[in-house]
Order: sequence, then structure tokens, then C-alpha cells
Amino acid sequence: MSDLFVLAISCIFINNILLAQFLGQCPFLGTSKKMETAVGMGMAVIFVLVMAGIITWIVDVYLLKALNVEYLRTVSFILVIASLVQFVEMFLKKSIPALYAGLGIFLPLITTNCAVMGVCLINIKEEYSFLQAVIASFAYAVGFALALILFAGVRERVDLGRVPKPLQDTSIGLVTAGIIALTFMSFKGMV
Amino acid sequence: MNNYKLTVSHAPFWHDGDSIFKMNLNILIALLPAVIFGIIQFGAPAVGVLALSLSSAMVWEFTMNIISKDKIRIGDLDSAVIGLLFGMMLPATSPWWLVITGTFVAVVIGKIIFGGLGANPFNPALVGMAFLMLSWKTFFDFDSAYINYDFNFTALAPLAALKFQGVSGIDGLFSANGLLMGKQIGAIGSTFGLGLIIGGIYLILRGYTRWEITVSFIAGIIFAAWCFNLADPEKYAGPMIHILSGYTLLGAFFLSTENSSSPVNTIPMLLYGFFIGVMIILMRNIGAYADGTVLAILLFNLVNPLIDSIRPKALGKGIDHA
Amino acid sequence: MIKRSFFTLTKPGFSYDPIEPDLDKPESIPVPDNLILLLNEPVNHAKQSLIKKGAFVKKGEKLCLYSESTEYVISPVAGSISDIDIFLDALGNTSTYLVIKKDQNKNTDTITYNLKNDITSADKYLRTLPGAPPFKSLASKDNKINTIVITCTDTDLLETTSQYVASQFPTEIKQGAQILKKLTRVSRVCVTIPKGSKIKAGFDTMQVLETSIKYPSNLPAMILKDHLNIILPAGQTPEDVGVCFISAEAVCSLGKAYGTKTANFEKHLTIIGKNGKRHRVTASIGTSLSKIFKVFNIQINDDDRIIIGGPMHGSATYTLHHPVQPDMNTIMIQDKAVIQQISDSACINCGRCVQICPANIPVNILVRYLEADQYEDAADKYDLESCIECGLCAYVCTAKIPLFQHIKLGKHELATLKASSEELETANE
Amino acid sequence: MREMISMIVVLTVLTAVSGGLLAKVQSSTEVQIENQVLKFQKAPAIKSIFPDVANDPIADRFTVEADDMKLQVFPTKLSDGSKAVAFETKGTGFGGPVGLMVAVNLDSDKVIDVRMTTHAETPGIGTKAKDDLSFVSQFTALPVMDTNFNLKGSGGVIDAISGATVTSNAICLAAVNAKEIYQKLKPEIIKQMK
Amino acid sequence: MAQSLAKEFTKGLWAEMPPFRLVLGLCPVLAVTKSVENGIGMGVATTFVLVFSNLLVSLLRNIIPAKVRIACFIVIIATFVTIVELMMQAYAYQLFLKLGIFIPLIVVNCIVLGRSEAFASKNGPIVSVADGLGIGIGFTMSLASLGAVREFLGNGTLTIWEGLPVFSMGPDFIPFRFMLEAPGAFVGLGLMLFLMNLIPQK
Repeated sequence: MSDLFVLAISCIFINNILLAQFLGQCPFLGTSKKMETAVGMGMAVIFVLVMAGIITWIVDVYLLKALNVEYLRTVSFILVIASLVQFVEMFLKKSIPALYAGLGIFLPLITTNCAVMGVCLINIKEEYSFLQAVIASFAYAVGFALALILFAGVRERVDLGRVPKPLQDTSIGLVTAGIIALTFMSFKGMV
Repeated sequence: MNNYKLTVSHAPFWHDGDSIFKMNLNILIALLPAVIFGIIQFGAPAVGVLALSLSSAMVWEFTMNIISKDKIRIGDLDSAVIGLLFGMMLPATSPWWLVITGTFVAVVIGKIIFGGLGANPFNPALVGMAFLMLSWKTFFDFDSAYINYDFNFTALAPLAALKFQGVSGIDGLFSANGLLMGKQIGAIGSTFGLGLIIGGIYLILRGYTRWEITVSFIAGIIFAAWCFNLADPEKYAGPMIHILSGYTLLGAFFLSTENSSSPVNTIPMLLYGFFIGVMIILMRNIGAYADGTVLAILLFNLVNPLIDSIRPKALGKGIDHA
Repeated sequence: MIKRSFFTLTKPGFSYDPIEPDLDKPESIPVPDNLILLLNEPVNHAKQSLIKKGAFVKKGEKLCLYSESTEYVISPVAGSISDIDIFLDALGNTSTYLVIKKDQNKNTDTITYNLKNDITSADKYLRTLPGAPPFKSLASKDNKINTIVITCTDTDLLETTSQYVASQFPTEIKQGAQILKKLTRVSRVCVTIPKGSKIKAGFDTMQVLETSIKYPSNLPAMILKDHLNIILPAGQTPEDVGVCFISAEAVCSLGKAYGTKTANFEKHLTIIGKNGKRHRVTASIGTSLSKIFKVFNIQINDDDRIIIGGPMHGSATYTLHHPVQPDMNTIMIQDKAVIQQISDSACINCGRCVQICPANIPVNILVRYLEADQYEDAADKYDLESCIECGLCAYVCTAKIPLFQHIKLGKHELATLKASSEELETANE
Repeated sequence: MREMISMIVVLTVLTAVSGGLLAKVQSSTEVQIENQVLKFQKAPAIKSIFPDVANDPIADRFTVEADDMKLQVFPTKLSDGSKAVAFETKGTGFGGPVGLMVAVNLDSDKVIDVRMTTHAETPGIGTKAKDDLSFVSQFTALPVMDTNFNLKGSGGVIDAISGATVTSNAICLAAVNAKEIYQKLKPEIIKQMK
Repeated sequence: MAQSLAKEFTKGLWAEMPPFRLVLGLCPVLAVTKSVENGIGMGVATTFVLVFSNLLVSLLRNIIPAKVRIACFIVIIATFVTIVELMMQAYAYQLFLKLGIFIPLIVVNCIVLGRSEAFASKNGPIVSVADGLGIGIGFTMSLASLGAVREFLGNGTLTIWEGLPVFSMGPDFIPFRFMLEAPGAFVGLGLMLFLMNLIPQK
């Protein structure tokens, strides 16, 4: 039990998917200008990533490894994720319109969010057990949401400041993200 | 009838007469006791480092103002404060290029590119420090930095000794009195605890820093260190050494209270200070660092915009037509 | 000028000035030869104006620009119109500037009005009485006013005119209040008195609200909150919640007007000189400020500042020829030596404004949104419309940012934005 | 309906072609990939453990099997004449599986040396254990058959690297694993060593 | 024809150079630019996928039904990504280890899918190849230049192939290690973007 806890902490803070593993940078920079969109994206990623983590783990262990066709991993994972996102979108639209209104616009973006694909691949590469894979997927997604929301908070203020013209927008966003990555080094060595 | 050119401006027509210059001047004054003591303790090299740090910080700001064709703003002394604080965090033996690179990062990357004074989301001096510590860790090893010095007290950096030798390793080496009076090695401006406390209290009384942050910061340190100590006194030291050594006091009074990167509402200020204190102890006790002050404060600079949204409801907000 | 004290652990506090114990008789300024009137409607040169240069006006005559105009002024003297021009105030609003040349030889009797016992009749003739009674909003059908608050308190620091009028004319005010009650049929009429003031004795028969002497507790929103248990919703006026504020002087002159069926023009004023010395005067509405300064030998130099109102939320004028207006209680003159320069520095987030703000506004963030011209976000998220306009934030601002100006401008721009979007909506429908 | 069919047909054909193509590429690169893994992951570790031995342990490698366990063994002869083997085991940490090359003296049953082979995916973690030889040197000369290779915290004899407890733990787990494998496969290895 | 071909090719080198001009595909840019070698390796791998997926998408653009367009693109891209992955394992194993998970992740790189969707599905095969090649080389150049900055400042060397530096500042150079760490990637890219913004866009 405590191992899983340590795993979760390490995935959220120390190996943070955005700041240490560099996955999911496009939504990180793209949806962090406003707090509302950052929260929306964070929630959508948590939702999709956990499901994708579970499904791809099952596909990998019971299909690819069983049939000894591991070289099809990339193809099958991306198809699983793309159809999952489609399915989730359709399901939410019909069944939970309130949630769809909040997350809807972010869902299509998730297909090309390499954080989702990346975590699924990490789960396999690290040879996690099913439970570990679920925890890791969830914790990585939480780390994603956390970093995104914190970044959005800072970025809202930075964008209001008198940033010199050539530095505005992405440029200053990246420098800010760099300092955020620096602050996340605080957690180094804690597990 | 004569037509005069009158001054037309908007209300209010009174101002309490304070200014950024006065505020920064007071911060510099408050830093003086610790600076003077550092110079006495570490001698001429300390003067060199501090002078270079202060002047290079101002030169960087001046240069950037010229390049960006902005108004020259070094007169508000903000870069001087950054430079002095930065210099105070360095060991007296720092090479000149380290100081200049550091102030460049602090002033230019930490402050100017975010839009200058007041727009920096992180404490500039700490940004500079964090960049340097990540790059050149060896220069911040105080034990080897002062190898050629001859002190009349235990020449061991207390926190590093605590980290690598454990509680038993520092048993009886450091007394509260000695640490308070600067009988320890460390950065130029961080050893003289009493001076930092006096300077800090002066600033608080003058209203230039917010006491809530400082008080809760120290409370956080005491609380967390005490918890650890209670759980395993063999392994974890008590609060005293944590408060009086390393950058703790500098952090509590001068670094965490930097205006632009800290909250302004009461509850957020208390949370902010407290969690920095707790985080520092976590980093020292179970993390990879001997002294986590720099990164811990930066981490909560990051959280600041989020927690500062905890605030009392504004008058008449959210009430519909009665 | 109040300076920051050396030790400032607590936030600064101000008290309203009590009325001075020795009540000098006010100096009466003679009616000058040329009177200036400001009509709150700009001249439109394309249209045929009813007011013509050189035309004769009687004392008490109502002057309108056009036949359909709702705005008017009343001439305080008999004479001829010698000039019509456009007047621009500090906020950029335009109005019409009329100069009336007094004519000694003509009949100086005041016109009598046919005043009936309803509010529309009062609104028709008496809007420009000294104290500027808010008949316009009282008469408006949109507002359901149920409470009238007569203010014997001054809203800004250093001001004492309302207290002075209240101490001198309690009987007239009470009479005026009776008439007001009859005109408006409002159930509740109360009067505000500074706490501990002797004025209270004169109003024993009325419901008295004793306001704190701590600034800014005399501002309408604070009186509503502290004494009437109404939290003014952000962005709304007291009239929206059924309360109308009316100055003591307005009530007093209303009483007189209903007694004589004529308008009166004697405005009570306080002049605060450069050295802080107070002069109490009465002057006819329309008197140029320069005339008053001449009486007291107040020397005005370049770059001095003439403030209409008090130091916290008055407004500066650019001309010495600014006339005495019905709502003008105080004139304050600042020497250029004491004028603090504002700066173009950005907010340094020191948090003093947040600590001092009586409306709990996060001014530090608000000002960033205002500087970036994001008025809607400023209102939605950072409480722009909750501002009660006390000016304390700008007073304590370390960076010397003209916060109050930013907020005023922000509110103005927001109103423009809202109006244009509403227009769009109606156009779409 | 026609559209539907064409959609399904195109997708199916495309996927089938892709699968076939990939199968072809995979089978033609399989051997080369295995050689690469040997060359770049195992060879450096073996070379650093056995700096100057007469034979080429990689070329002489053989596979032993027992109780459905399969192990690739790299044999050599030490300068003092005793036989030794190296083999790779795995331990799992949160930084991913850690590969550990363990060399054992077959005559004395003592560990000669250990080296990390695959390092963790996650940047920052693991590299320290790879660079820090003082950590792996703790294993040297410990008797394989009866040493608890766990960290001191878990009752073993190994000191963790500060700041890299997880990786240290993974390495220790790999060593524990090695102990088990060795105990089981030693007879088989000796048989094949001739 | 030749002129338009040249235009499609050169636009990727400057005017639409990813990721500096089009801020897309940042993950590999940040993650693998610890050295020039890694940058070039990643860039070449991406270019390979770009060119072939563009070619194939362009050839099949009239056969693929619009509704399953994206799914088909993804399958095509994923196939080439896997081929690259296997080839790198076979012939550039050390590089493969360094680039790690980012090779399979080319499949979700917005640039690749973006080119298929925005260009190849609407244009002929030759132009599409030119476009893919241009964008790919532009991407490689950005990766290599950021890699050069980071490696030079952070380690004092420049490495093109197999971990052997072609240039070294020598042992006296005190490297700015910050640039090799995660924060250095962000700050380095941010400042490079700033320098690019200083150059007027034509």
C-alpha cells in the first residue's frame, strides 16, 4: 500500500509528466492562458488518461504480448486512444451533457496530447502491474492538472504585466515554465 | 484676467508620501547589520562579492533599460536590493564570474523579461540563486569554501553537517547563542541571526514587510521540525538549529516577503509562510538538499496566485437587485 | 497633508473633521457682474437653440437649450446672455457654458413658480437649488424610493459645509423634510449626524443615524451597510435599492422655496486656503471662483491645484473661472509644492491597498486588469463595481499609481461597453 | 451503406497492410536488434567487470534452462584460474526496471562485481547509481548463497545512495533475484561450462 | 511547377519553421535536445515519418473516405513510426536509448498529423514530399540548434555522432549545467523563441 502511495507521489511531483518528462507540452502552453480552460483541460486529461491507461494495459498484456506482436504497440495504442476519445465524447454528449459542456472542447485535443500516449507507453515500459498502472496513470494525470493549473495562475498574472513585446506569449510562457520546472526540483529525493 | 496653468489630476489629492525608493532604502538599511557583520567575519573578499553583486545588478538593469529603450529605473533601488540580497546568499569566496552571471539571471531573467518591477512572479534573487545552485553546486559547499579561513568556532556549515552526519554528528557543536551571534559559517549575509532578526523587525514595524508571512514561516519551521523531532529524535534535529542556520532567517524576513511574489490577503499570507516553513523542513529532513530555503520559497511563489484568490468577499458582490 | 507615520504596523486611519466650535458668520460674496452657468447638455450647433446670445433673462427664469430638452438651469439674476460655449470637464464630459451679464436697471424681482404638492412640479423648477436636490431620480418612475436619507454629514475629509448648514438651519431642514415627505409620500425619512456632534439636538423629532467619524463611513454605500442594513449590490446606485440621499442644504432650500414659491441662489461654501485656513462663505450660484479668491486675497500661481470637493474624492478644475455650482460644498487650494507626483510604475504588489480597502477589493490584481484594458474580467472576477470610491487605495499606494483614476475610468468604460452591447442586443431583436 | 462499407474496407485493408509490413520489418531486424542490445547494454558492463580476460565472454555466451527459467550466461576464466560467469537480472523500481549484470566466481560463490545495464527512463534518477561506483562496490566479495542483499532499512547489508533510494532498492532487488537464479541454475551452468 | 515545389520546400525552413514559427511539437524539442546528436537524430526520424506519411496520404487521398480520414492518417503515421523505431534499434541503438519514448511518440506529434491533414490530403504526391521534407528539415534544424546551445553551455561540447564530441572547450571550461536540466530546456527554448521574434518575419 505504501509502495503505491510512493509511486503516486513520485508520478505527481518528482517525475511530473510536464515538467520532468516533457510530455504534453502543446496543451500545457496552449490551454494555460486562462484559469478556466486550464481547469477544464486538467479534468479532461485525468478522465481520459485513467481510462486509456487501463485499456492500453489490457490490450498490451492480453493481446500484444500474448500474440507476440509487440511491434504493433504504437499502432494499436494510438488507435485505442483515438477511438476512446471519440467514444467518450459521444457518450458524454448524450449522457452527461453538463460534463460535456465543461470538457467537450478539450476532448478532441487530447488525441494528439502526447501525455496520454506517453503515460500508456511508460506503463508498459516500466512493467507495471495492473494496479500500479492505474495508480500511475491517475497520478500522472493529477500531476498534469496540478502543473497546468499552477502555471495558469502564474501566467494570468505574467500576461498582464509589461512583458517586452518580442517576449510575449509563448516565449515568456516557456521561461516561466522553466522556473516552474526548477521549483518542482524541490521534491527531489523525497521518495 | 490672468489665465493660469493649473495642475489637473485625479483624486485623491493627498498621498502618504511613501515611495518605492523609500521602501527599498529601508530594506537596504534593514539588511545592514547582517551585511556589516558578514564583512567583519569574512573580510575583504566579502566586501568584494557584495560590492560586485550590488553594482552588477544595477548595471544589468541599467543596460537592459537602455537596450529596451525604457525609462532608466535603477533610481528606485529595486535592483540594488536584489543585488545585495543575492550577494548575501553567496559565500565570500565566490569567483567574480559567478556573481555577475547570478545577478544577470536574477535581474534580467528573474525580473526584466517579466516586465520589470512588480511583474515578476518569482523572487528574482532566488531565481538567480536557483540557477547557480543547479549549475555549480560545488561553489555553494560552505565547508570547502572557507577552508583557508581560521575561525575561533566550529567551522562546519551546520545544515550540511546535520544532513551528512546526522543529529549525533553535530551534538554539542552549535549553541543557540552562538548561532544567533554568527558563530557559524555560511553565506555572507546569512550567519548573523540577531542582525537579521533586528533588521526584519525594523522592516515589519515600518510596515514595509508583512509580518503575517514571517511569523507563519517561522511557525511552519518550528511545527514541522518539532513533529519530525518528536517522531525520531535520533534522526531529526529540533527546530532551533533549523531556524538559526542556513538561509532560514534571511528567507523568513527578506526573501519570502518579497512583494511581487507573495500573497497580500491575510489567510493566504499565513498559509504561504507556514507551508514554506514546512516544505523547508521536509526538504532538509527527507529531501535531497541540505538547505531547501531557496527552492521552497520559489515553489510557493508559484502557488501564490492560486492561494491569494482566497479573500474576503467584496462589498455587494454577488447580490442581486434587492 | 497627513504623512505616513514612522511606525506603521496598523493601517492608516482618517477621521472626518468636526465642525469647528466657533461658528463665524459666513462672508457674503456680492453677486458679480458676470455669472457663469453650466447646463448639463452640450450645444448642438445643427439645431436651433432656444437660448440666444444677447437675449434678456429674468431672475429665476428657466433656461433650456431645446424644446425637447430635459436639462435646464435657472438664471440667478436678471440680465442678458453674453456668451454660449462648450465646456469640457475633467472626465471629458461636455456641457454648455452660459455667461449672463447682470443688468442693474431691469426688474430684479424673482419669478414665482406654480409649485404643486407633487414631486414632478418640484422637479420642473427646483433642480438647481443650492445643495442640488436629486428630484430627477425621486421623480423618476423607474425607482421605487422608500427611504430618504438627509445627510448632515460631509462625505470627504476637511469638508464641513453640510454640518454647518445643519447646525444653523435645523428648523428649515425639518420643514423641508415635512414638505419632502408630502411630495414623495416616502414612508421613512432619516437624517445622518456625525457621532457625538451637537447638531443632533436640533433634530430630536426625526430618526437620526449617528455615523462614525472614521473615513469613509459617510459614503452612501457605507451608510447603507452600517445603518440601514442594506448591502449595496455591486454596480448599483442607492436609488436602485430604494434609498435616496439628499443633502441638508438641499432640504433647507427646498423648504424656503416652497415658502416663497421662488428659487434661491445662496450657496454655502467652505474655502480651504493653501495654509489650510478655512473661510466660510455664501455666494450666488454662478459666481466665478476667481471672484471668491480675490475677496480672501488667495494668490493662485501656475501649477497650483484647485480642488472642488475634498482631498480624497474631489475633482480638480483647470480654470479659475469655474462657477459656483449647486452641489459645490468645498473649494480646496493646493500649492504646487505639496502636490505629490504620480508615477508610471507598475503595481509592486505591496498589498497596502488591499489591507485598507473598505470594500475588500483585490486592488492589486484589479489594477493589472484595468491597465490591460480588460474591463469585463475586472468587473466579473476582481470586483471593479464594488468600489465605493473612497480613494484610500491611491492614498496609500507605494508605487503612486493613480488607482482611483484607473477605477473611475474602468467603471466608465465598462458602462460604455455594457451600453453598446445592450444596443446590439436590441438591434438584433 | 456504401459509404459505410468503403470506410470499413479501407480501414481494414490499411491496417492489414500496415500489420504485414511491420511484421516483415520486425522479422528482418530482429537479429540485428539483439546484437545491438548485447553490444551496447551488456558488453560495456561485462567489459568493466572483467577488464582483462583471455576469452570474449560475449562470443562464448550460452543459454541455460531449468524449471522454465531461461538465462543467458557469459562465462570467463579469471587470472587466478577460477571460473566465473556473468548474467543479467532485473529489479523493479518506480524508475522502471533496472537491469543488473552480476558476476559470480563459480569456485568461491562470491560476487565479483555488479553493474547497472539498462538505466531508468526517467531523467535524473538512476544515472546516479550508474555513475556512483562506490554504491555497486558494496556488493563485491559478498557470498552469493547466504547474503541478504536488501537495503539496510529492509534488514539487508547495503547502504542506499542518498537521494536515490528507489533505484538503490531496485538494484538490491535485482541482486536478490540474482541470488535466487544462481542458487537454482548453478548446477546447470557448471554442466554447460565443461 | 519547379518554382512552387521550391516554395513548398523552403517555407518549412524559415517562414513556417516548426517549432519556432508554428509553436507545435514542443515535447521532443524540449526533451531530447541535451546534445546536437540527439536533436539531429530526433529530427531525422521525424523527417522520415513526415516525408513518407505525406507521400502515402497524398497518394491515397482520393481513396480514403472523409469520415475515417484521421484514423487512416494515424494508421499510416503509426506504421512509419514503428518502422523508424525498429530501424533505429537495429542500426542506431545508442541514439534509440537516448531518445527513448519520444520515438514512438512521433505518432502524436502535432506537426506530423497537422501536415497530413492540412497539406498532403489536399495536394499531389511530389509537392507533399517537398512539404514534408522542408518541414522536417526545418524541425531538424531547430532541434539541432537548441541542442547546440544547450550542449555547448551545459557541457562545453558539441556532439554530432555516437557520443564523440567534434568540439570541446576542454577541461578548464566550467559548464553551465543548468542548461542540461529540465528547467534549462524551457528557458533555453523560450529565449531562443525571443531571439527569433527579434528577427522580422518576412
